Amino acid sequence: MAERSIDGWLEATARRLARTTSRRGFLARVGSALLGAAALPLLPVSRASGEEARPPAPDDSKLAGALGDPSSCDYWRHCSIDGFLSSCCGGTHTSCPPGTEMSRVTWIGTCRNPADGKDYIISYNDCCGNSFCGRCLCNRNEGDRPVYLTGKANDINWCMGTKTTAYNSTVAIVLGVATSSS
Amino acid sequence: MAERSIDGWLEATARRLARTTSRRGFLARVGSALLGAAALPLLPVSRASGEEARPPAPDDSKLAGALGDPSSCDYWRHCSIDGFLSSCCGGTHTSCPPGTEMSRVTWIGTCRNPADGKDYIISYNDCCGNSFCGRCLCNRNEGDRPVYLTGKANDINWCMGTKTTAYNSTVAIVLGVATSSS
Amino acid sequence: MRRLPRRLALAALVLASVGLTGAGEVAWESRTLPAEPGPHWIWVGDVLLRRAALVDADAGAFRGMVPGGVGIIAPTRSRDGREIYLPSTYYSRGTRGDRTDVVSILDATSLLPLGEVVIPPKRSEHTSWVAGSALSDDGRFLAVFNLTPATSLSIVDVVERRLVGEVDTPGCSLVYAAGPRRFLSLCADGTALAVTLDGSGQEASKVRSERFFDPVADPVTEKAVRRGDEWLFVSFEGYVHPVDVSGGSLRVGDPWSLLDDADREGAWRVGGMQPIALHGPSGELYALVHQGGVDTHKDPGTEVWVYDLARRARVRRVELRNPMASFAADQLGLAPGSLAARAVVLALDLVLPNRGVERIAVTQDPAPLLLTATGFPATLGVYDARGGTHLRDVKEVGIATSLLALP
Amino acid sequence: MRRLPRRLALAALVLASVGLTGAGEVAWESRTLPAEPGPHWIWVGDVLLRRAALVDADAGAFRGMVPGGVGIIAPTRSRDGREIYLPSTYYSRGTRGDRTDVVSILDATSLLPLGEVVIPPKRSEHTSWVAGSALSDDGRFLAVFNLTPATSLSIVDVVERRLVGEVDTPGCSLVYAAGPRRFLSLCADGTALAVTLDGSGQEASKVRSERFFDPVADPVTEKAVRRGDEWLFVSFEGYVHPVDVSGGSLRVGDPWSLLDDADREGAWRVGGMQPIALHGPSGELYALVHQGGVDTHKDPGTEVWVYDLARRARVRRVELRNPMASFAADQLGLAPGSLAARAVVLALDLVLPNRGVERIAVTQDPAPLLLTATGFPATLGVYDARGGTHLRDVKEVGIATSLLALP
Repeated sequence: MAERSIDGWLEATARRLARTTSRRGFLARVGSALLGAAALPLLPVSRASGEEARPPAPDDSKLAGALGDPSSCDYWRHCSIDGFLSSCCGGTHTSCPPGTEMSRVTWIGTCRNPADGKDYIISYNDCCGNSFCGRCLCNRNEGDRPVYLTGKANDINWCMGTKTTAYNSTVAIVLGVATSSS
Repeated sequence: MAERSIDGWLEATARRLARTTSRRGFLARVGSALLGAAALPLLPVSRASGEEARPPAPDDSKLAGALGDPSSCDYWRHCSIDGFLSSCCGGTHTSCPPGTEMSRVTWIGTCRNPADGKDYIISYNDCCGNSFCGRCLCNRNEGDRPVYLTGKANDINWCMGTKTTAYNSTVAIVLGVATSSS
Repeated sequence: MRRLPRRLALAALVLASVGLTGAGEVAWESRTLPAEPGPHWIWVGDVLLRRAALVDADAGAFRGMVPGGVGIIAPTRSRDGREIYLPSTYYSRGTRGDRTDVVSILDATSLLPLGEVVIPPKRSEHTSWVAGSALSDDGRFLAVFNLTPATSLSIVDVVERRLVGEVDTPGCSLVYAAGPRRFLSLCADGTALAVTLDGSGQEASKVRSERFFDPVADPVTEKAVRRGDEWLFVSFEGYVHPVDVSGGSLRVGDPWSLLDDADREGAWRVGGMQPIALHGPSGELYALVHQGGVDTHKDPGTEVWVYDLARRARVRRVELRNPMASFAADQLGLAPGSLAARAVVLALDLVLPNRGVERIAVTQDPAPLLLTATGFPATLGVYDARGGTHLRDVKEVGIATSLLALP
Repeated sequence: MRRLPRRLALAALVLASVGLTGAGEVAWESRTLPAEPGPHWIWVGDVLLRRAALVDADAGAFRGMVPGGVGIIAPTRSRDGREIYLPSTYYSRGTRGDRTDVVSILDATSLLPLGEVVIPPKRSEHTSWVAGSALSDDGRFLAVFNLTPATSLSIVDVVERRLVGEVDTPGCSLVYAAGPRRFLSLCADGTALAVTLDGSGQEASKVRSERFFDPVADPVTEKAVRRGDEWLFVSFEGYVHPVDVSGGSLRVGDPWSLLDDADREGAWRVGGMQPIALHGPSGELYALVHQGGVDTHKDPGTEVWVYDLARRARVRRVELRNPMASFAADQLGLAPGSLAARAVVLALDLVLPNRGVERIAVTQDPAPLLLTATGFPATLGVYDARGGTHLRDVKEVGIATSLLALP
């Protein structure tokens, strides 16, 4: 229920921004950036104090084979990805390849880490401004929603607010532990 | 020998045009068009009077299988082609597909027709101004010469003097019988 | 130098005249298409070749192609059939530089450009490309869906060839034709929004439907089909939600299920990038299905199930062949029908799982074809839509197929 | 309305700050490359993806890529290693509209654009793309070969980042670096033309070599290699024609043959799109060969023959594997090493003729790799250049490979 109410808040924000920013190129871009920033923290991420403040990403070395391999489609963080894996394209699963720019606006997935059994909030940022990478195409759709549920739709070219919207590849960043399971 | 002397004349023309047209966009295009027109007739094509005046293209129906099939790479006219066959792309072997423009500037091959045993001068005109066709890629190199022997080089994108140089596909047009064999 | 142009002009005359006698059989004019597209023709978009190819599924041949830009393109035919509208996006330096979005207007028989209308550089790019743009039923206005992620529609007057404005659709996305000058969008709260334009293309009114689906529990996909005044939206769980757009308000019909208990028992599910197609004349709905769990709503399908919309009952099942086996043999350059080709196809059929196809389309004639496509590698299968028999595969259809669209 | 910007700005601050705490592990900055490229890195151009990918042949991994435009692209590294120059062609509407040719200047570590120089919109497009552009030995001037079919060179000052002029090369084509400020072209009459520039990039002098090959009987291909001051041009019939560019005039050396009588008896022939490569340190020449008749000068090769330039003698033969079998298994998504994959590879190896590869390259380190590429489908094979053993195939290298170029 908490998750849905926050979704509702996000959608309200999106709609408000949409109304106020359409037909204004620059403001629309600001709006995109805002939504991007907004999409990151305003989710059910654990924010307890102390060492919990920035929940560390779990240790992949505890995972055998593809589950712990960022260049594999079966990597645990890729449960809702749709695109070429940045780590096959000159980047890593948390950084974009040379010659690209990471989009601030993203879609969000929730993936369970098989090692600690916890659910993590994953931000799938697109890497933009270059040709298609063309390697390690990976499409998994856990929690993927249609285009009109924008923040959860992995079918969208999320290269927004970047210098160009040309799509190259995608990263998978741990934002934190999903409170629903912690 | 006749062929070589005429080639020499063509190359001289090309050089003259080159000298006079470089650095002048419009004239350069005229030059291309000229070379295109020039490339067609100024070859050892039989020009006897009477019914010989326009030597008809030989009858493909006399040829069995691929040799007589314009959509096959083995079609007899394709002995020096390098590109996508127009007849696989919405055109025919003598006309370009819809949405393209035929280049006047061409390269020239000499192919023997297996039915009448005669050598024919073939003009390979590129179809331009659209995306790659991507079908029936065919590269045969009888008589193909390097780029510096321009008129006989099939490696060159011959979309010149057209609205755009974007390459789509290629036709194979019979210009006439090669005198060397008639 | 001053004499140069004259010399060139003179030479041009001489050479050109000789040239023509020399080239008796050449057709300088490119081929043109008939005023009416063939009943079994289909547009096949390609993301990498940046074009849509017009494919004759009977002959397995191309009839022509239209080039596009970055992203995926969907040609839309004018109501009078004379023009093709093509929303597309270009960068001044390929994937960098300045972005320009346009609606290209092409002649439907020559496929050459007639003009273009520049639109705001923010048209949506989404993988299915379904419902990215729509032409009003009166043929006057083309609406292009924008996503920045702020949502709106760019409205183009295709008769006057100009941008007439932009309509905000806050909280609502995508665009479907829904009347003479009306467009439909799907909203995040489970409703639909209808925007009606006035004669000049300006927003005249907006109406919202009642909430007709649950966006959290079982959202409908954007891959809808229209029959007359009714749009049919299919949910992740296989429920059909009808929306009647004939009246001033939007009338929502009772949902019905494409899957019965046995189907759900067998984990059958509708899925793909273009999983739904309609044969209007017979009122038959085609659904691409596979066996899979939750979140497989975009997985390819191995069967196509056919429904009689009048009876809301399944009338046929079509099993699809593995498209990869013949594709591989073809791409490896093995002569079709040759021993080697047959050997490879056999070997591959044995070892390859049938991953199915992602997109289907059905032609609208009395003897319809069912067309099945995979994205990458790109394949196009042709089936008898009624008998379900596989007729042929269209070779070399492209590199990375985007949208299937009827011409 | 006037209060809107302030509200947004305020929100921006709040949200951004919260946002950063949320995204601890994200690296907003894209990866950058080391100042020195790895010894086993190679650029692999792609006509359809319109990019050149920087491939690490040891890891079989990509290190980055640079996007290009219409036609084929060849990245050239500045002499100080800090910049990459990329001649490319763009249309304002993809394949239509206005054409713009530029030399893009990219940062060699970030691969991001630093600037560009607009050049005359007539750069040559030829399939091999070999000798389409060249950087002068002093690193100051980039020459781009134009073909309309009138031939010329566009001269770009890469330090001042401006077009300094155009040099006509009547009857001569292509461009090779041949001195501090000198470029070489091949001429239709069997000679070579050397154009020397002055300090400002203007034409200072032109010298013509003596006729060193017969353009009708046995032309040399444009696929040449350079060792020091000597360019080695190989003819259709396999004769090496050396051209020394060190002096004021061009010194032509005696031709020698890559093929002995037995080889010719066996119809062995040099062929392909990039059939010649050089390992400078050892002075070894690599030639891609196949068995075929006249006019097969562009056919793919099944073996690579290695020559000691000092002795003008063949020292090794490397048999190449059939690149298609493993490619097919890979593309069909069969797990590498899996039973299915091995079965398919076996089956294909049985039925598929080895059509060979079209391009080769050799790295310049003491433990060089031999890289072998097919165009379409695109494959990249990696061999130990000395031992000749096949080390690996780089998967998913692209769609349609154009040029192989050392970084």
